[in-house]
Amino acid sequence: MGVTKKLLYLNRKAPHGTIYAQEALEVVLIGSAFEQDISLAFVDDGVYQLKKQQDTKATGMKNFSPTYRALDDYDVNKLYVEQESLAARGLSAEDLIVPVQVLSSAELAALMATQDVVFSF
Amino acid sequence: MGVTKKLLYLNRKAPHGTIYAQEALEVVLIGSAFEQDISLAFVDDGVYQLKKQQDTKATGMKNFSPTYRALDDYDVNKLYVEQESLAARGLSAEDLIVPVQVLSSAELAALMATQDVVFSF
Amino acid sequence: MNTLHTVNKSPFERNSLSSCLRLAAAESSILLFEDGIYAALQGTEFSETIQTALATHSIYVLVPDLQARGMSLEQVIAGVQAVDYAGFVDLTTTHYPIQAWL
Amino acid sequence: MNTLHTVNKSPFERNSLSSCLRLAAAESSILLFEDGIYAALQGTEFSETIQTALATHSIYVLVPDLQARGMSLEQVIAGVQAVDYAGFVDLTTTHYPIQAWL
Amino acid sequence: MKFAILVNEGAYQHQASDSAYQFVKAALEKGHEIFRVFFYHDGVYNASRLSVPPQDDRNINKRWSELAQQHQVDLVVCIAAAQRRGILDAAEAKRQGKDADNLAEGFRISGLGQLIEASIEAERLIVFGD
Amino acid sequence: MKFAILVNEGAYQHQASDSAYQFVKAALEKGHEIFRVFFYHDGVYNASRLSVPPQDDRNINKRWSELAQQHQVDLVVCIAAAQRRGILDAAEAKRQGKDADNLAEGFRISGLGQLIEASIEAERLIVFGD
Repeated sequence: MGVTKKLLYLNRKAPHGTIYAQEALEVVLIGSAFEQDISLAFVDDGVYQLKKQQDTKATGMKNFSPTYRALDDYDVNKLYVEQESLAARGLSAEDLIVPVQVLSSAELAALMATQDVVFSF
Repeated sequence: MGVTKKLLYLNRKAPHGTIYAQEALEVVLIGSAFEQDISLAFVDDGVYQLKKQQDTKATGMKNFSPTYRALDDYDVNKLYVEQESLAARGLSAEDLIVPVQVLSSAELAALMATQDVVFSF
Repeated sequence: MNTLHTVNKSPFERNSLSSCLRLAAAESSILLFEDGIYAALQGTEFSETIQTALATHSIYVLVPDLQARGMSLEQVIAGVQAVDYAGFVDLTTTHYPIQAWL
Repeated sequence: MNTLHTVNKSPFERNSLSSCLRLAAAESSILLFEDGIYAALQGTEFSETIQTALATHSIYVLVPDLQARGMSLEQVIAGVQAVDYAGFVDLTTTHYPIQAWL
Repeated sequence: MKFAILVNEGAYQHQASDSAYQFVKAALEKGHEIFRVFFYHDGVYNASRLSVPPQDDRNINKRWSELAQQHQVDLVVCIAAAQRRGILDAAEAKRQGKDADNLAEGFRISGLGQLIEASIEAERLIVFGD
Repeated sequence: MKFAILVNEGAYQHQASDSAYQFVKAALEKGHEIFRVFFYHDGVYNASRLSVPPQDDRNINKRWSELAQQHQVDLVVCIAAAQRRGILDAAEAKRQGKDADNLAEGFRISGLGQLIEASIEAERLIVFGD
């Protein structure tokens, strides 16, 4: 496996209502060991995955959101959030649990087009 | 079980992409034996369940749509379709595999409000 | 008794809330839970829809699902009422029937 | 090579097609399959969206999924190209990468 | 009040099973009766006794079994949906010629009539799904 | 061309598994190589050998097993997702102290690294889900 590929994780679903966000994060963590060029894109309800102050106690579910903070330790630091998705939901980068790069739809489209592999969950 | 209840089956999902339509129909068939007052409402993509000429052969999936024709034999004959849902999809009652009553949103809302039990799948 | 409609999906992802609002009889109530709570928040593209709906419906939001998603009661649209699971149960006893918009 | 976007959900039920169209680069292609085929049909509320998108994207529809749902090629919007599973495979070899809008 | 509950999705993938569990627990705490919880569609997966979730997460399947035991809640799994998806009790496994079964304690497998009956007998039917 | 396939949903509830199967079959018929099919999320349920669908319906789980046998396709089930959902092979069942296992022939259980590796090794990753 000499090649380095650009792997994009496309996150479009809200956390907790379904498990996709949580199990996607598990793939990202494992995938970080493969020394590829990893990016995460948060689009549509996917931006909710990064919302600060998630507290699942009263639902009995697992709060996996602090794990996003650990991504940097795994050298996963290209986190892109679509501006239009944030705006539609009345959110801004300050509402998010980790630092991200906010991109316009056009910028994100351009970035997506340069990828080798896109993981969708 | 001396009471007679009004049971409504609310069908809002397209067939084949998910199993809900097919397994909902199985409930309707079994439920018909209980001699309750049964209605079926087809709303949103649920109207696609009744589209004529479904042919699943090339997908390898099961074509359960002829079963809607058998409903009448089970004395299930209150089939309501929302006019707005049909119109949005460019469909009319002639496109459907069984005779139905087409209701406006307001009429359907009124009918729903009189039910005792609503099954959603 | 009036119907309780339950909506568990994000209004951004699915059409369940808009269909519910189109077909919910006046005076019926709506409970937003699971990903449905995103509809209950101020400052989103859907806030106005809920504000308008409050004129004809009682609308409730499930607080445990709000907290799980990092949202607080202060962010909820004025007029939307907060309930916990016990309150959810109470709503199902004071309404009839219960209609889920899956 | 251009991206192939795959959309498998009804545009009436979910936001996946509209998000795909918002974020698909010009010249990229879109395959409508499973419940996504409902977007490919004439005379619906979404027909105009697809007609507009045809100016910047090649759009394909999977015929087995069309037939399963009782729809025929005659009902498909002009310019949307028909493929079977073999054609789906061919599209994935002539495009890169493949991006699913789940 | 007497409740019937319908669960349409399996454990973990969707919140439906969690929401149903929290609802049932809250209803029982208020002194209500849960006439039956019926598991349909992928909901039948809630009834597997083979699941092994991570230690730091809830055990959804076991939680249902314990609830059934503690409160005598009738947990019914649709037989047709369960067969399709590989949820079998010992008798069913034998009848189908399968070499293993996986139904968890506290659940029983039965027909769709149990759902209809519950919806008629109970004063409210509450549906949890996707 | 060399393909990797990701299946995110179980058999029957969603068409994802059907679509993936038809895609894989068509690719093989065209002489392409399927490097691996990886089953994640509820996709792990495709690997149960206990399912008994109605006679007049396709047997999705068995169809995958047969494909693996006939074309030596590598069918890999994510271990973490499978444990959570009660899909176990004999070794895993023993390790977890479970009295039964349910993994179908032709599937093997392994880690998420197998998905990443497949996505790097293959020339295309195709994802099927909800």
